[in-house]
Amino acid sequence: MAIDKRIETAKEVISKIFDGAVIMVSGFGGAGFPNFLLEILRDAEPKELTLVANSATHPYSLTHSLIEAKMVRKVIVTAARGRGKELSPFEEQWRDGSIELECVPQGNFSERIRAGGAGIPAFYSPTGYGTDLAKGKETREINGKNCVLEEAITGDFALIRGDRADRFGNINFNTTQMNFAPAMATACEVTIAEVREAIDEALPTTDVHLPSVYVNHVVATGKEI
Amino acid sequence: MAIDKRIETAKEVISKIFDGAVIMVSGFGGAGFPNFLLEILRDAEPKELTLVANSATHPYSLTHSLIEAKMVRKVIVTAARGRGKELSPFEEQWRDGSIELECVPQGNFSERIRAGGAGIPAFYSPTGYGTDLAKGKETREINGKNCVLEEAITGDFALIRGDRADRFGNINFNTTQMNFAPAMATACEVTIAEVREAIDEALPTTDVHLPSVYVNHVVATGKEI
Amino acid sequence: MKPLNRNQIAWRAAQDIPDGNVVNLGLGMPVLVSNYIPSDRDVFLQSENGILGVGPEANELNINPNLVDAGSRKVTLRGGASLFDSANSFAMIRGGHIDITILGAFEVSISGDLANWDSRIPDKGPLVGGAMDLAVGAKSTWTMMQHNTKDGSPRLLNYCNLPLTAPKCVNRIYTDIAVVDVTNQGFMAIELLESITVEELNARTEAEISLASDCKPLQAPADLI
Amino acid sequence: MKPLNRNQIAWRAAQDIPDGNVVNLGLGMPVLVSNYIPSDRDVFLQSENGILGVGPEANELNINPNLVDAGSRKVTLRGGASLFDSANSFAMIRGGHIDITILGAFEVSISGDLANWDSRIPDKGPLVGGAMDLAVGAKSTWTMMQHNTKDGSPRLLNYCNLPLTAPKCVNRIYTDIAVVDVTNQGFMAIELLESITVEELNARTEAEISLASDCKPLQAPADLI
Repeated sequence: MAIDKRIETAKEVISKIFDGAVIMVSGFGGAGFPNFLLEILRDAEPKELTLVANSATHPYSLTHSLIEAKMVRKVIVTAARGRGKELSPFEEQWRDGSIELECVPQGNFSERIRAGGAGIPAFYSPTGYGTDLAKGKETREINGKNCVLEEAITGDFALIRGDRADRFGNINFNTTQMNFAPAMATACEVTIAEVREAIDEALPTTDVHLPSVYVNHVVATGKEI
Repeated sequence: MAIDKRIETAKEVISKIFDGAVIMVSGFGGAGFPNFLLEILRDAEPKELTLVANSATHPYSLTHSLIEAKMVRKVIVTAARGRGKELSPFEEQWRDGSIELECVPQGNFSERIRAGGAGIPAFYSPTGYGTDLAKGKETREINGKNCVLEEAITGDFALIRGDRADRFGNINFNTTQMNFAPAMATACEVTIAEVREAIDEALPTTDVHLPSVYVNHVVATGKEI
Repeated sequence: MKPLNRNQIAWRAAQDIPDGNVVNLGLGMPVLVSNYIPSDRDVFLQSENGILGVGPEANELNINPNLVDAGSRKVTLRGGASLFDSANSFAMIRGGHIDITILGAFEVSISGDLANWDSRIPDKGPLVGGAMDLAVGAKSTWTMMQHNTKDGSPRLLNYCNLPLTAPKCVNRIYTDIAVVDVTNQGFMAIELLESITVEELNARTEAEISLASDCKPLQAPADLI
Repeated sequence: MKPLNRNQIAWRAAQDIPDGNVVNLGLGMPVLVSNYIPSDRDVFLQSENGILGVGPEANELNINPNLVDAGSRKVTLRGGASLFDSANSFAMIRGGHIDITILGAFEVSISGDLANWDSRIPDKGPLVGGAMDLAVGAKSTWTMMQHNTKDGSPRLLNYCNLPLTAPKCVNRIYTDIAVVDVTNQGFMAIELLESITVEELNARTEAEISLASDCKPLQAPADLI
């Protein structure tokens, strides 16, 4: 049967995100946020999620709306500081102890996710050695370099944003929209991609940034970002 | 000063490959062999090289000519079997003890090279566990998976083959010419790329498979393969 | 029916590949499987040198000398194909994204140990390639082999004699006389050549081999030669 | 000359970037450095969200909402730029392929320890981002900072009080009153504002700070405001 991973609406696949699921959400610096999917997810209201995303508080990403809706039990992030002196909704829940925070240096964060998708259960990284973020972690000197043992991160669902997709699930990104999406797609059981445009014919091979094998569902939003 | 990594002839840069150097050579399955550079290297005749390449004996790659010229002290490869029942020049030198062999599963091989370029000194891999190729290596069970500790491989010189380059050193590959070249370029102090065509203007960003930072010298051969 | 020839074994294995699967075919007999995948199934063939979506072998009209598979065949790409480097290819393999790998085998043990890379010919070099990664990383590992060696020795054993490719990895074995599942209860034939009794099968197999309750006659088109 | 303002500190740091270097500029003051790189030097700016070759900020005519830097600024690409995902970006950073990273700092210790990510504001979340990776991975780490805190406390210390970003990583410090190298013999000013004596400098620095034998007056264009 001809493969076709395109879906008309994402409601059904998003509704499969269960209470307690680990979800990864792409986006960095204002590009690549799957806000179309996040809006549906917020309405679906699963609870006790673990959220793996670069930032817990980026104003352009609707990840913060999941936190405001008290759907998140734990975040694994590189940034969790709200702007301004007021506490952000994340910071309030963190202070109250209702949300758990794992703060990870961004390079270890992206590499741990890549490792999760690449079948590397753990690796040694020089990043973070000698800092509070490595507290309690195993360390080791390898060829004169002090390293921290970092474990892979895997997830249940990856929500990513691309520019174009084909029916096979191949994804093309618009410039820095890419950021964490390829690694996250490899590290999760189910990847749902929102894109500007989902075409019937195959993407030219040279345009494919994320191979189809990593993508389960594609939904077109018709919007530039 | 405008960056220009293009060179007219590769003789001078190849002549810097010193006795005892670790050199990585791209190519797999008949595509991506830097045979133009290997011919110059063979004539330069450095000795006691460590050769990191997928195969020690592929008939289409001139790596075998380095071995025949007795320039190689050690190979790190995934394949070292000569065709036919006769012993290949590699196999003869291996039998005599004049060449050392480290045989590595291809996935560990490519990941160890990537790790070498990515500043990951070591990682745990499930591949090879319980086999002769993991003998003497540290093992560890991580989340129920038996793994082998694999160390990064780095090198002094990478010799790679691409299709197009620009003066900045950006490289575009023709389909499966890519194979080990990107990882090898990241893992070596000096990367020399031979390409079909080296252009003055910048490659379109979408055509760049290997960013310029990883490439030191580019030489155009004018030839398709 | 006579024992199956190579093409018939390949045909038989091809019938079991589910629609939509991603499959890596090893060198030798397994690559023949690509000729017999039922036309109503949309299957993506992965080649570990960096292709997802290998198409038919190239002919004079569409040949690209740089586009090869891991077996050095000049190939084409199918619609929806993507290309990547070796490190990413093995991340795909090791990370569990390949549904099925079909490998040649010298020996398989009752617990699913596979030996397929080193036949211990004196002074001939090893050729491990990607087999260890594929055997460990694919969701299912199938092997194709003659049920016995040329001198009649069994290849389905209690313990492998030859160096292992990976322990406990084989799920199914296609031979010239049977299709055998590796189960927790040991070898179980799910198809057997009609002309062979279970006693004869056991005489040709070192480890005990049982018949599935619904064991069917092994059949393949007679015109495959 | 008065103490340097932010733009003057950025100008001063920019003068020291060698031709042909690859540089990552941190958020805040460091990103201003891009405005003052001498026009005769061809420098590639890396942004950890996946750009090698960041160009000027975008304007209304050339804006692409998906093309941003790590500080969420809409940017352009320079000629010869390339794009990649976060895992590859941090492989580039961690793997030692960035010549210089310029980071903001709260504190630097005499042994080169850097504290720049957690200022211990109660209940405000952490924001580590890529700083730990940059500090560990770049060939040289420079910091830009006011020599003293707003209340006059020193920031060049014997030991950092705030949580570390990385131990022993800073090579050079640009402040409003001095350029200071971190050497095996401790802090050494290589440039100092003419109006400030070495005694005054030491009074504003916790750790002892010596003057280089060829210490020059710190200067910057007066028209930078």
